[in-house]
Amino acid sequence: MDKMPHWADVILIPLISLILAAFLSALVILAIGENPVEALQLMVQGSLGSTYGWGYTLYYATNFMFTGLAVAVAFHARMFNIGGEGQAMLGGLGVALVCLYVPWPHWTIALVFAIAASAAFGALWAMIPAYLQAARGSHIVITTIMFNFIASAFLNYMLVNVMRPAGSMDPATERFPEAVNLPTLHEMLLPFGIQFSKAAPVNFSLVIAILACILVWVLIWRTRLGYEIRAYGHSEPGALYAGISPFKIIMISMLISGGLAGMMAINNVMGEAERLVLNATEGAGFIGIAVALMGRSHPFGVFLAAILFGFLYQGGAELALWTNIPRELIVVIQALVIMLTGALDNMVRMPLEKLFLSMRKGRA
Amino acid sequence: MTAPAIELKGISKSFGPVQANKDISIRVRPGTIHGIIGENGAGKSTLMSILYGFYKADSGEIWINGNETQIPDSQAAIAAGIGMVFQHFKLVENFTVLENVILGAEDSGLLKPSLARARKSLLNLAQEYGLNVDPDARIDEIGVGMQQRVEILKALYREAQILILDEPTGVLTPAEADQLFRILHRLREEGKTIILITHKLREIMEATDEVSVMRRGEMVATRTTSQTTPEELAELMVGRKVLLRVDKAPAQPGGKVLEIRNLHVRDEKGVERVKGINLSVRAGEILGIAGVAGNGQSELLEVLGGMRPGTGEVLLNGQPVELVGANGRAIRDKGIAHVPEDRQREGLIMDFHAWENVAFGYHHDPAYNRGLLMDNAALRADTERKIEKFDIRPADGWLSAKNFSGGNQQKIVVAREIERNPDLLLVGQPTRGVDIGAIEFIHKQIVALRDAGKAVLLVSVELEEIFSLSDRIAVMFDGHVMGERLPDQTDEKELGLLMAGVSGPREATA
Amino acid sequence: MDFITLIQVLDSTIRLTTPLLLACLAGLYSERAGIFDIGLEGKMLASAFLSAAIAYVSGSVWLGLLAGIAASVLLSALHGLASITFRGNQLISGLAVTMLAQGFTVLVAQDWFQQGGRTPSLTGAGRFTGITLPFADALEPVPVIGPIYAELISGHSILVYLAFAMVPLTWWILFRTRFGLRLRAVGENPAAVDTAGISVTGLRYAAVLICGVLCGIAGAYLSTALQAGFVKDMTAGRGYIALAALIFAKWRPWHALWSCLLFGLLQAVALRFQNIDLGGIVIPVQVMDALPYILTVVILAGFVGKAIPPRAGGEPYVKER
Amino acid sequence: EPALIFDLGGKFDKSFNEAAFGGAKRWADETGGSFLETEMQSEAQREQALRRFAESGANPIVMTGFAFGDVLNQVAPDYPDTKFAIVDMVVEQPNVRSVVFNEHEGSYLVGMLAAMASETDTVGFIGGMDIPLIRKFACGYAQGVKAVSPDATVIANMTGTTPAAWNDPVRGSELTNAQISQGADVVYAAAGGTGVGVLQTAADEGILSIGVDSNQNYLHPGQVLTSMMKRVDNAVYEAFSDGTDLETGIYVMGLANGGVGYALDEYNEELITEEMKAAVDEASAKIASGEMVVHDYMSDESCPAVSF
Ligand SMILES: Nc1ncnc2c1ncn2[C@@H]1O[C@H](COP(=O)(O)OP(=O)(O)OP(=O)(O)O)[C@@H](O)[C@H]1O
Ligand SMILES: Nc1ncnc2c1ncn2[C@@H]1O[C@H](COP(=O)(O)OP(=O)(O)OP(=O)(O)O)[C@@H](O)[C@H]1O
Ligand SMILES: [Mg+2]
Ligand SMILES: [Mg+2]
Repeated sequence: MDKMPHWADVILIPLISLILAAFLSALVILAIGENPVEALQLMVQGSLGSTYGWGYTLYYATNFMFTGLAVAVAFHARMFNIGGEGQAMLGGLGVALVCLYVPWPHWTIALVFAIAASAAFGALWAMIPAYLQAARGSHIVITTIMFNFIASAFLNYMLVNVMRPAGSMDPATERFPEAVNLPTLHEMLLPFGIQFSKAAPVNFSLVIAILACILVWVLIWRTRLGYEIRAYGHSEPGALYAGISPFKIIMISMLISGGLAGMMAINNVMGEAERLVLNATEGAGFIGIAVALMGRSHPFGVFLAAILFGFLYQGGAELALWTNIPRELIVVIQALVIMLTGALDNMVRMPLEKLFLSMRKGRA
Repeated sequence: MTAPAIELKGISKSFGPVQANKDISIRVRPGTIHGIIGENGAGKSTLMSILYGFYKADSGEIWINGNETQIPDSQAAIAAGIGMVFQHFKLVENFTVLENVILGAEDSGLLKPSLARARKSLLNLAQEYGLNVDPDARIDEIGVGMQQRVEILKALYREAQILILDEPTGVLTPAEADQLFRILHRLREEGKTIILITHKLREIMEATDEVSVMRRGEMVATRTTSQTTPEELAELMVGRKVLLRVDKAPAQPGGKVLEIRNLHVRDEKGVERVKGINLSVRAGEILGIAGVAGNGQSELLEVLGGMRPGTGEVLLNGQPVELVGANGRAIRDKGIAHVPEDRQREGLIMDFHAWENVAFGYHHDPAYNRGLLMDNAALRADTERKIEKFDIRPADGWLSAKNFSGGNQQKIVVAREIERNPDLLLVGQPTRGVDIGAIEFIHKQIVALRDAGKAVLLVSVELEEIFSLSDRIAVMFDGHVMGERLPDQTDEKELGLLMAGVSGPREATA
Repeated sequence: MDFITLIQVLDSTIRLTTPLLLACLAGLYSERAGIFDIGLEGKMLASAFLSAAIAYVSGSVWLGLLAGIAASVLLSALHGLASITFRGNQLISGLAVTMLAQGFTVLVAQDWFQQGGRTPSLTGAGRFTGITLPFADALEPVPVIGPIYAELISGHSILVYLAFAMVPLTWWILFRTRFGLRLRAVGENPAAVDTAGISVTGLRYAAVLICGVLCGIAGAYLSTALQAGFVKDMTAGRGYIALAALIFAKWRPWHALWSCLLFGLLQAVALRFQNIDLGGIVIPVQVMDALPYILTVVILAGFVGKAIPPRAGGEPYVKER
Repeated sequence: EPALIFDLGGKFDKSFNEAAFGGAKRWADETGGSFLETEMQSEAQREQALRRFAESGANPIVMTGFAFGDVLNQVAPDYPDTKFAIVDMVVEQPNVRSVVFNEHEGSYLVGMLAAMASETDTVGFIGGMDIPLIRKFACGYAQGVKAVSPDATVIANMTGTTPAAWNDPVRGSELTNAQISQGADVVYAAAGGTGVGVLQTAADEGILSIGVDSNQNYLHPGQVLTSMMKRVDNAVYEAFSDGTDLETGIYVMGLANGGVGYALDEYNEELITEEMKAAVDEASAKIASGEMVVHDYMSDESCPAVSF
């Protein structure tokens, strides 16, 4: 028999971990002499209290949906892709190349190609670690970490030595032409008579991100490929027995994962900054790990967790603005969530399992 | 009467919902070899692991030489003079024999003196008991038989008075096993007490002074070996009379379905496991492959099932089969079905629903798909049918595979494979860890497939199973086929010799 | 490159190798015992902060060092709790440890010193300063040998000498002592250790704590010897370079020394020269920055001798028959 | 309520950003008013910070650093009623004041002092990010050095090519060591937070250093020769004082209007002799009056006195 009902596993455990993380963070806030309740109010007000706040929350959430899905898809194949950060950076390069060097007539066409380019660049960056894992057994976690650093150095080189416009001091590309600017939520909602903040960066990419969630759900739970990915993730000898090629699954799942991470660039590079700057990813690749763990690798869970982290991110920025609590508070929260849902999982799980077991015995 | 060397009183142990030991009591007289016998999963290893301090009992007492002794960990067991050779050896593969022997029994903080003392001591033990090993060889460079000696030496080096051996012969040839028993007898003469776990009746009868029988976590009886019979023990073990033969009509073999010519297989480490074998299976025939585990049978099945690459020629109905490995799908498309040796690791995804497992390996079948997507409704309907036909219990396709008992898990696999109506069925250890009722059922299904004119290649380490199912028997040893026999023209003794690498004069006339 | 510049670059190599070497040996203990640790970076960072903070507040660098070690050991214990006691995913735990340190150091530093996440500069006894070895001054004028001894070998802080001394010591502990034998065994086959009557948990915690101590020294070196104070993210990926060096060294102490020296040299060269002109071909500084990682990937790919990690590495120990 | 946004490197870099903070604090202390402030963690946050303050009604909004130029150019038109001031960059929008400094003039003065204090006739320059702005510092400095001793050697190094170069004390320290081995006995750090490492190493190794932007003489009393004062504090103070009436357009701050200069206080009075002071003050007067012109690197991207 299962030790615990399925719902406890997918809902209760993340929830308890989250509450624990929140509680610990509150202690931290108290320790640095601020009021956690006020801090929470400020975070809620700043991130959900206005369309401007929502705009940023959703903007960040869009980033995290992409990176969260990326990590989740890899998790299903039992690959731990720490390289989302580097893949997203490369995705940014792809978007910048497409947007800068091709004169697009309309953003819709540009978007299609930007998606293709960002996904291709991200996937490319995941391909080498994937190949090394699949063909030579090199540990993918280590190689993807290394590839994050290599990506960062590479992008640095591109921005400083290659793509920086003449006469500019900024290590950043030129602004993309007007024609490729994605519509913001403000513009999208205006026809419906809804006034959404004009200043908020949330843009059409959100729609793409939600679509990606749905497509990943279909992929994982409804297609043969998804079936094979999950089977491989549960048991490699099993996959081999069933005629599922481990090489193929590692490659495909990592390419999809890298592609999703790369696609984040349509949001932050094409949608928001409208140019490529250094460190445009701002750690979203790592937050993706927290999001995937929290969301139990299920696309719907990832969607919810991404919004939660969008809220934390925007709320944290507000805290940094109006109080003495530095932005790093959210790094701490994020670390706690990863620790509790990813590594100290059993600490939460064991007592729960005992509880359910005794409840069942009590009934029987 | 002297106090028992070991007395266990009321030992119980559960793993979550599984109760592995229920209120077990046993006495072992000093200076004897005491056998413990029981089916797979009866709880033998668990009980011994408790005695060795590897697991902690939920309740119960341990008495050693008449004193109640607390054994919270293996350190305590060693201190109490207990040594254990586990079913799966506990050796550090890239250490030398010497390093493995001293691990945990070092004399001081520095290694040098310990190593020197151990070297001397091994020399003595080798002379005393005939346990020769090269102290400087690395574990991953010596064979299993040798590794087992190292395990015994480890215990003796720690001056164990009580030695537990958990299924020591599973990996040994009969000859190696005989040698082991000679060593055990020698140890008994020195006054040591030995507990021997096995589920082979022959070994119990040959080697032990007393025998205790376990069934489903309980201790059902203890007998003096000389005053019992294999039949009695078997009955005690399974709880009812064992059906030794399957009722089946004589085979009506047709044309050759499978032909294997000069097949070679290497494992991941590059070691050759199958060394050029030739075999054929005809329609309407079951070819049984006997052999001690680890002599290439597993690799043979895996190559034919598309799980690993090999070289040589394999023909199915005259058509060549590619031996490239990782091509299980192509293999299935050709009409080969495969019940793998390890259903939990290979045959099923334990976390998938039963209905998802029903398509495992056949998930490309158009019947299970609608365009790009899988047709889950069709899968579930098919599952219902199989549950009904194969009497899988509980009859709930939504349960995860891990929530079925071993027998029902195996039924899911067998149902899936047999229902494909393949030309050739590969079967590995079809009844390992399966309850008696399911064994009968599964055997009948395999015979029925044969009677439908299909070819079956059966691999089993249970000679009894080989005898009761096979129409023809091939014996493998060290990657070679030592010979083929017809079941009614041979006996266990002859097969045993072949399994040990001693080839006999008679060839089967197939 | 003239001789003086060479000496200077090598001198700087030694300074930059020190934190890498300490962290690399730290990882070596942990990973040899079967606990993968990608959290070296975080532990160094935590120690860099706390050692600088305490050294500033107390005015004693030794107290600072102790505090830094304590901070690092605390994180190690957390990693141990997750990966040994609760059998969690060691990689995720290591990542979380690093993030925790990245967040906490700034949070606490800001609360404590109100300087945007840095500590005030350390002065006097609040820092480790170079020690001049005997005869350094006397030998200085001797050509070649003089500068090598006086500039390169002499004049480093005590922690540098400690780091280099740790290499033979680690080798000796690992291969010549009972503790080392058991440590290596538990990383290869914990069940063998368990059935030999030794506590797997105890050994692994010991290894993880040693790792904490060494990371603590590495971090303290950064903020109290190499620099005079903490700035946020001051480890700047050194923990990951140390990890790379560990793989590069295939988990062996002497090889660790060479790989850390190599990566230290790369850093020294990258620090000193922006772009390196090799007779027409200009190597951009970014290539130097990325080289340790690229080399490690090449090693991992197994084209230049395969790096095989300890067999039980990364797997929590669950008793099985 | 006015707002101040610091560049990467942070409010407490003891240099550029800290000078800006000093000006804001002075304004707050004098008027009893309060102001908003925030620091950047990464490039990508600039726009959000700007918008957040504009949305919340802060006015004027002052930011330090050329890197805000591009985003300000985007954001300013969205908030026509808000006044912005940017330091170190020219942004041509109707509601923006652009404050730029004649750093080459101040650097010229400290270059003279460096040459006079040097015994080896070799002086060093360590810049932050390698951009024209920093070369402008270096060029002014080198001209000052050469004016005093034409044969002197000026070693110039840059810390990096990205904004991380503003906050890399380790590299600052290594570069200082390198320059010392090449004979430099005075180094001028124009590198934001990186300068902390330069000044530290210079003090450890017993040579003189020159601070930048803020008065950094106090960091190592008696070991910092002087500091090139770039009165970012004044720029911020004035912007805050002007409030919503802030006049837009380009503001140039040079020697003539006290925008740059060198620091002399109790920490370095023993290092600067009367002669040195006299020489520098004379040059300062000449430059201020326009009698003498220091070449500005950014005018033609070249420098007569030093090559990079
Ligand atoms: N939030 C979740 N996190 C992780 N796994 C999940 C989650 N929700 C469902 N699953 C797993 O996904 C598998 C399939 O779930 P899915 O959501 O596709 O729907 P279902 O309920 O299984 O089937 P159907 O949609 O046809 O009713 C199940 O095995 C379940 O264990
Ligand atoms: N570590 C464990 N966790 C959970 N269940 C276990 C564990 N060890 C054993 N069991 C279960 O306890 C029962 C008894 O197992 P045990 O290994 O003692 O049997 P056995 O008689 O030694 O069988 P075999 O002949 O296969 O070795 C089985 O149902 C087994 O699945
Ligand atoms: Mg459902
Ligand atoms: Mg057993």
